[in-house]
Amino acid sequence: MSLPDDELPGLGREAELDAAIEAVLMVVDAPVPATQLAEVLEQPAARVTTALERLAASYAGSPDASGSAPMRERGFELRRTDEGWRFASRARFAPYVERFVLDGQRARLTRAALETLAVVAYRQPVTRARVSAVRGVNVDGVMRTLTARGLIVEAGVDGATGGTLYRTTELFLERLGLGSLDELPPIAPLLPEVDDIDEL
Amino acid sequence: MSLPDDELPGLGREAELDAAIEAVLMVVDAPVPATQLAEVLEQPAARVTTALERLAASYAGSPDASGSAPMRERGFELRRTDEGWRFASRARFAPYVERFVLDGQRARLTRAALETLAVVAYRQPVTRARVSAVRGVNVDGVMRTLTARGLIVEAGVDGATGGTLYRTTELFLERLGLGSLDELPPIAPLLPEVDDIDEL
Amino acid sequence: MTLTPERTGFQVTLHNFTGPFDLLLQLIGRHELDVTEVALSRVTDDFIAYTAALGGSADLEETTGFLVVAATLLDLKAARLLPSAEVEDEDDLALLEARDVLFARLLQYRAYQQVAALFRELESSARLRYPRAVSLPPELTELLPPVELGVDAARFAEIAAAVFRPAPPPTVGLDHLHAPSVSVPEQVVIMSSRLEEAGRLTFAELCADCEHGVEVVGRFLGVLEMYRSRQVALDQEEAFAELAVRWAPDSEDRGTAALDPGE
Repeated sequence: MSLPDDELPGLGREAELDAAIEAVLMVVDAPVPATQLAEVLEQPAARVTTALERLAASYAGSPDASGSAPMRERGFELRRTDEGWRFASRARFAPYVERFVLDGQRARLTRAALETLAVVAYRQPVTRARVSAVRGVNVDGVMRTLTARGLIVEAGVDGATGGTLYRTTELFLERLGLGSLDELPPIAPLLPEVDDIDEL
Repeated sequence: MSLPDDELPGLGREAELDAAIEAVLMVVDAPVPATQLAEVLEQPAARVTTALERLAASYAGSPDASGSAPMRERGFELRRTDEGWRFASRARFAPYVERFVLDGQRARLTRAALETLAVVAYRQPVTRARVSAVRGVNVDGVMRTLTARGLIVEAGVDGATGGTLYRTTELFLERLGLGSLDELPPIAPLLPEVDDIDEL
Repeated sequence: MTLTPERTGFQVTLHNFTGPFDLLLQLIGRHELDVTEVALSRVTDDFIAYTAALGGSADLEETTGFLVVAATLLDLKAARLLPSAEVEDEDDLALLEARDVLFARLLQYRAYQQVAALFRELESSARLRYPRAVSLPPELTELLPPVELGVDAARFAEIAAAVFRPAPPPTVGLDHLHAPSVSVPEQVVIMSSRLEEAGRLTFAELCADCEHGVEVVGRFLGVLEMYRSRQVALDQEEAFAELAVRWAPDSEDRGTAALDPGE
């Protein structure tokens, strides 16, 4: 697995380091942490992070630190997430990109589905009867659809009522672009605490 | 599938056309023919081919036709094959790329990969969206890995959703020590409380 | 507003609504009323008209949902048309409670509706950037060591079962089969004897032995009953403070609780 040193292009110059990072990121299937890149490239992590930031800025059309002429804004960007860095298409070209990547099934969620999803998200784990009480309508069909699409899953049984409990999935978070449930926007502060009302 | 025209960025300027091509090629997981790009971008094929050649030259460090300052050589290149165009790592950085690929690689499948494989095995032929719904997570990356490792293959298109179907391969059976799919142990006895796994 | 003798016929001018709360919110919005104000009697007629128009098109359960809300609205409207009286009898209290529950549910529904709109925005912006997610090129795939599953067929089947099984393993709750039926007079008897002995107990103390929510509700209704029949006096320092119940049979002492629900 180890390669003879003489095969490795030297990465002393910034342009070469940048290019090496680009080459590696081009084959990755998931975000790559800067530390992992640093290890593979045998460079200090700080230097790699600086390079990643320089690259990200240059794709956005900013002049790079070397003072050379600014590049035009590219159709891709270098995105940093909690898990690491990876290439992504630039948001404003989404309409074109979607014509390629949509696998025949990216129906938008209906309003009823979104509202039901909202109740599950903030009250989880929650029974269907509870969701139904909040929305004032029967939600059986919508809950089945959300389950079939992997946005909610069963999560045990409510001790008191025997009803099946539901919670949201990772797919739900991804669909909304959230890292975790903690990032859910706070619900309107005037929401009364109506747990007890449901009992009456 | 058709989008309102006002959502589409105009591609009259060459820089915009170039960026739109970059956005698409950065995301698509297969070489794209120039004609298909032209169709989706609603541009003449000749204009798109010119743009692709211009991009390829600019990544190689040549001054582009607009006469602006030459970009440095990038770590990626735009490669033209019989099937079309795609981004690839530049050859001279291959030692780093290979090291990176082998670095993260384990011979054994991860738990996530095994679970995904299990869903495909027992539900085949099955779409990625369906597998994703069962597992409640995005399985795109894992499905690509399983495909790359030769454990699953594409098996046509789902009539209802238009999604690509997947099935397991001979290699999968071989690795599990089975002669045929019929020898897969039934899982119904392991799921006494579930009447019909198709419902899940 | 013009009063015309003949009805002009019912016209559907609303967006699609899902359920009674949704309809009610839309009506309140159309009248530019605040949910938190007493807007309900003003939209009652509209609501009932829509419910009538729902007619045979909706299923029984759905129609019932609308009718429950319609009946509550009618009650509230009727109450507002009558000269305001002392709130004394149980019907008035029930009506106030019904209004509060309806308001609470409406506010709750509206909050989730707002969140759903936010979800819509998040959903559309989250998907604008598509990550590069591509397969390894064949020349690199060839470098990988031969793949191993690391499990045998039996273990593989167990993994499959674990994925398909709804998690966690269901346990059947039986509590709901034995939900006690609670009689208010019974609760009054229990509480009377305790209060007679202790003189004064907080409501929490009175309910200390309750095992189910419905028993607490029964005791609360019992306390109201005893208050009405002048068996007890109620002390409460301020709203939401601890409620104390004093044994005070046939006395004029009504306690220090701010029980005027007209506020």
